[in-house]
Amino acid sequence: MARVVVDVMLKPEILDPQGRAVQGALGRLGFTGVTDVRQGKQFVIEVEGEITDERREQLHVIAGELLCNPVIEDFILIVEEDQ
Amino acid sequence: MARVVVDVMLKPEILDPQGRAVQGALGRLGFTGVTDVRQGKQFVIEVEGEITDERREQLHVIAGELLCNPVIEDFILIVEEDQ
Amino acid sequence: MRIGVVTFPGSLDDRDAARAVRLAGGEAVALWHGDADLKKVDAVILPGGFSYGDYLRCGAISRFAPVMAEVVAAANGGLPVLGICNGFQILCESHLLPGALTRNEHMHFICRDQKLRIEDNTSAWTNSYDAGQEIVVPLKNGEGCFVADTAVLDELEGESRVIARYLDVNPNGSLRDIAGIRNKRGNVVGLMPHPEHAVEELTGPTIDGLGFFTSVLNSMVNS
Amino acid sequence: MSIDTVSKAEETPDQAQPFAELGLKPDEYERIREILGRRPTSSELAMYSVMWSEHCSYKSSKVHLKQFGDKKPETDKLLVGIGENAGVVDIGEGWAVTFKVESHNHPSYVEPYQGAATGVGGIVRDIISMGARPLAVMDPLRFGPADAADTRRVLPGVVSGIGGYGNCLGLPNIGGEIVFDDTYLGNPLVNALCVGAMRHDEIHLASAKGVGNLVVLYGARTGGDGIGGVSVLASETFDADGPAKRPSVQVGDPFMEKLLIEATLEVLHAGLVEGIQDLGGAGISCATSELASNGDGGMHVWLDRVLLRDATLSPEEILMSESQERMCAVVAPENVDAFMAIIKKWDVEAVVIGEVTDSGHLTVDWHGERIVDVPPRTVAHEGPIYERPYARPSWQDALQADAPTADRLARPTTADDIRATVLNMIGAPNLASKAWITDQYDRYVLGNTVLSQPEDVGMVRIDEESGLGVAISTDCNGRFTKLDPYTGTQLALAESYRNVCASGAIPLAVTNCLNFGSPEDPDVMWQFAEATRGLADGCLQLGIPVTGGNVSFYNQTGDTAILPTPVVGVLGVIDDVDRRTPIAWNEDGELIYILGDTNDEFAGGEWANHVHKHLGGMPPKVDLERERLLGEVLVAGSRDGMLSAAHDVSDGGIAQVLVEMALHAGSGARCWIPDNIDPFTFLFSESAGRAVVVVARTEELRFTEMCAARQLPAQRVGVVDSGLGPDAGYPAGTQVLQFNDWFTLTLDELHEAHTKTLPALFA
Ligand SMILES: Nc1ncnc2c1ncn2[C@@H]1O[C@H](COP(=O)(O)OP(=O)(O)O)[C@@H](O)[C@H]1O
Ligand SMILES: [Mg+2]
Repeated sequence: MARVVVDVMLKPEILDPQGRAVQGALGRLGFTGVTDVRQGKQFVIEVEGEITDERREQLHVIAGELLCNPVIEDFILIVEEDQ
Repeated sequence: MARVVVDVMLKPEILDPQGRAVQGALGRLGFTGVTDVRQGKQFVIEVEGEITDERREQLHVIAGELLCNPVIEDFILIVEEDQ
Repeated sequence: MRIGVVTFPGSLDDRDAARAVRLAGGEAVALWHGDADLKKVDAVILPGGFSYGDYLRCGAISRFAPVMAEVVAAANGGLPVLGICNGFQILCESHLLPGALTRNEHMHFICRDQKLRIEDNTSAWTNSYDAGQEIVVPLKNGEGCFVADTAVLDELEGESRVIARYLDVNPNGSLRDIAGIRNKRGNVVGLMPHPEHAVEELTGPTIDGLGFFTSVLNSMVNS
Repeated sequence: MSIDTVSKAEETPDQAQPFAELGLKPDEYERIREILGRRPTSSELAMYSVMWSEHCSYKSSKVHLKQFGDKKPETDKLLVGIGENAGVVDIGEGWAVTFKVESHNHPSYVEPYQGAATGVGGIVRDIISMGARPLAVMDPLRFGPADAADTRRVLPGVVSGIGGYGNCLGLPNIGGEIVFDDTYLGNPLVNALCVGAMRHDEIHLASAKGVGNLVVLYGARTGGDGIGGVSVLASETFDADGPAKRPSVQVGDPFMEKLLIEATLEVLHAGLVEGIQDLGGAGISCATSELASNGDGGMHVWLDRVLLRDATLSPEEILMSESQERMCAVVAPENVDAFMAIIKKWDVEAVVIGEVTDSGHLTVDWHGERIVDVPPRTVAHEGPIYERPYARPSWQDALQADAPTADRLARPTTADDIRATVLNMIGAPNLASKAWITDQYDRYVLGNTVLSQPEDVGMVRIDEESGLGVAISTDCNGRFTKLDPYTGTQLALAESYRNVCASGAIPLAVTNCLNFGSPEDPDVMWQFAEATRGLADGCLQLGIPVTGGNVSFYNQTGDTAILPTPVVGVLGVIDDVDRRTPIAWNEDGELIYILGDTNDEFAGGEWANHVHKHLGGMPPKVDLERERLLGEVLVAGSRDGMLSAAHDVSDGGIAQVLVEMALHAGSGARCWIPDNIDPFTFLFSESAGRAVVVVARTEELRFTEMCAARQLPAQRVGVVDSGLGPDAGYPAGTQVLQFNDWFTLTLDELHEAHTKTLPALFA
């Protein structure tokens, strides 16, 4: 068993209206000093069996094409083995 | 400067159609052995100044009330100090 | 009868709600999200739309608007409050109603003429319908799937607090086909479909929606 | 980072500049040097390059578009004509409407969701900037084959982008088109139309007048999005390799746009605005140079005051940025505080970035240094004009000679075959129900939608008291235009016109979105020349002016251009929306008439396309006088309460029309095929100038006498009958569409065939 976590974030240069909305709300709730908020997506994927190099490679391809829109987003993929 | 990362996930008992759709797509793309996919949100908040205990407390309250809906979601908050 | 319609940044159906109030014979009063002032209205409608862009979560940011503190206090005191679509989401986020509205099961925004059954006609907003009456009103949402844990669902059903249920098609995956609920007292109602779009032959699929607005006028006359 | 200033430019006249990379031709660069009497600064070069791009300058199309002005029909309805953000038409009772279509084709191919979303955003800002409240949007779309893998990528993204933006903005989507064709595979077309209304005295124009007045930039902050997007995304063909080369895309924020609408209308109504301009392609470069050029001619801008999302942007990038949801207003100094207060009330940011001067120059400073000093007209309005060579393509004659005659394409003849053809045709991707798509759009918001899909037009009420409203239809059969661009474009106009009349509205004005391949290809340029000539002549003949539009070139992959696709939008006015004519018949006994003549015309039609994958021959004949006559009858029929329903006949022919009417009504009818025509031609021909109308028995005489008096052929072809099920051997309660004793179709099987196609492909 392994858990794969993929964090997908808008590229820094791309407008993030959601992050902006959260930043505004934080301010209105009295939490000051926030200079930036970005909102991303997180996918937690539970996988059976071992994550071989080949499967890891496959996961990277899938993350880059399916989970993230490479035109506007970047991603980070972390494999947490053996739980 | 500190970076606060808040991961928000639907509670396990709540139906996650997006996670389910991703799981289906993974299968169609030939990545097998996936037993579960959950899709959550990630907030990356850049904060000026130090994160005192009091501000950390405040952040927890805000994460629990604003960033997540406790009826359906759980969250994890991590403060990455000093960048 | 003065019925307030709150405009949040991103409210869209506020004009429609005001029109429905007028057609039902009431006076619509515009309320502003940023003012902690209900202008002495006799009831409040939280209209549909995408308040704050529905960013973060639908209704999550609006819940903290100055006007909402007043709405919550007044609702707890018995003021009739109707939340339609985004308004329903705001009521849940404000904990005036239980449960939550999540992404539609099929993940698309859906706009359709929806058949409903009015399950409970004791609330401030449904008393002009017959219990069991079937109506058709527009439905349009991306996050209208009502969820709550089993205990809450059982309690809602046990106390006849499900006010309307989807018929024929469950358009968004709502648990137990729930389209709308009320609080215990019956003054606060949340409804996913849009009765304010079914008040004129010319523009709606029916005029079945008018009943929500005449109901609150009735209930005020009777109280 | 060193800044290129005007003085540096004077000192270093020979410094090499990357004009070619910015899309400028050597002679264009030379002309800039001539205008300025020196080399341009890098900021000036950026401005000229975007403003002189095909997209902004219309350099290849201008000489042809001129006809819309030259051949403009006599009309006293046009309050603002071509040349402004959008034309404005008088619809009476003190009301005016403005409408326009724009393309966002290439961006939607690169990033379907955001490309389509920002397309809607852009056209809506054009409408607001005229001073109008936006009322509704429409979305004419074209995609590659319905079953192609890339269509599965592009279409759902485009549809959710249009829905995501429009729904969140609170504008009902009241119509559009979805057409599939191989040629759109690498070049989908995403056109977006917006219509808005205002009182006559609320019309605003994009001009900076009044020396000393201030220029305010408000809305979203300026970021690095879409830099170079205008010239790179919209003007050049793709080198179709890989994501690395993909230019940065704009991301839309419909919530901000909603705030912009409300804030803008409030400052306009408060009388605080002297001139206003939206920011779209070419961003600040376009807005400042156009405002100055249309006004007193001078403007000074402090560019470092622009609020940025990304502090590292260079001045050139700020000038070119296409960040969405921004507007620019010219405000008298004494009104600035009041202006700012309203903008702030809506949580929108604003900053004074410049002032109107009498210098005759547009000057821009960056932290005290002069980086731009240009005559604004040379940027905004005096760009290059090309007389591109054009010639009738060598293949045109052969294409036209390849007619779909009965011996060339096998036609169904037996009742069974024709019955099967009906079911096959109504499920063809181009004819199938578009509900899977339109159900993702909010058609109810604002509470004024009187007609929307699947009606012939989108119709909205403008005045709740009087019932005054407008109806809009957009149309284009690109196969007709390919066969004959002149006729094909007139057919698009005729269809749109006919749709408007069928709803009971009187056509008033025309907009267009001219989607073509590369203007550098003489074949394409000929198509363009013929299309514009056809449209201008057609509008003159029908007496309705072109009030605006948009041109999108370079829609081609390699040597293959898209079908020439001049989308034509016609706007009509209806004095009381209560008398609109819907497409669904109403009750039993109503009589079904076909108006106009049906001839053997299949070239470019959907039957030849869907069943035989054939394209050749001459498109149906177009007779605009007949269209006008038909229109008068349809409008009179509505006005005098004679018509229960009407539906124009176009793609798919009469079979398609009867099926749609029955399905929308939910009840059947008994129809017959006239003796003087063969059933196949009757049911599937796409002859122009026809409509199916439904008349109550009590109105029959009055109606047929009116048609006879006007010499419009009217032939009775059916009667509404919801009780046919048992007669036809079906269980009671079944609704059927029956053709003589020939064949019968149940509404259930029609519904199934008509609605299953798109969900099966895209859900
Ligand atoms: N095909 C066309 N037909 C008529 N007018 C057109 C056409 N294409 C562009 N125009 C007009 O030219 C002017 C400039 O167009 P454009 O630069 O696209 O305006 P904007 O920048 O406001 O979108 C507008 O008034 C537009 O309506
Ligand atoms: Mg414009």
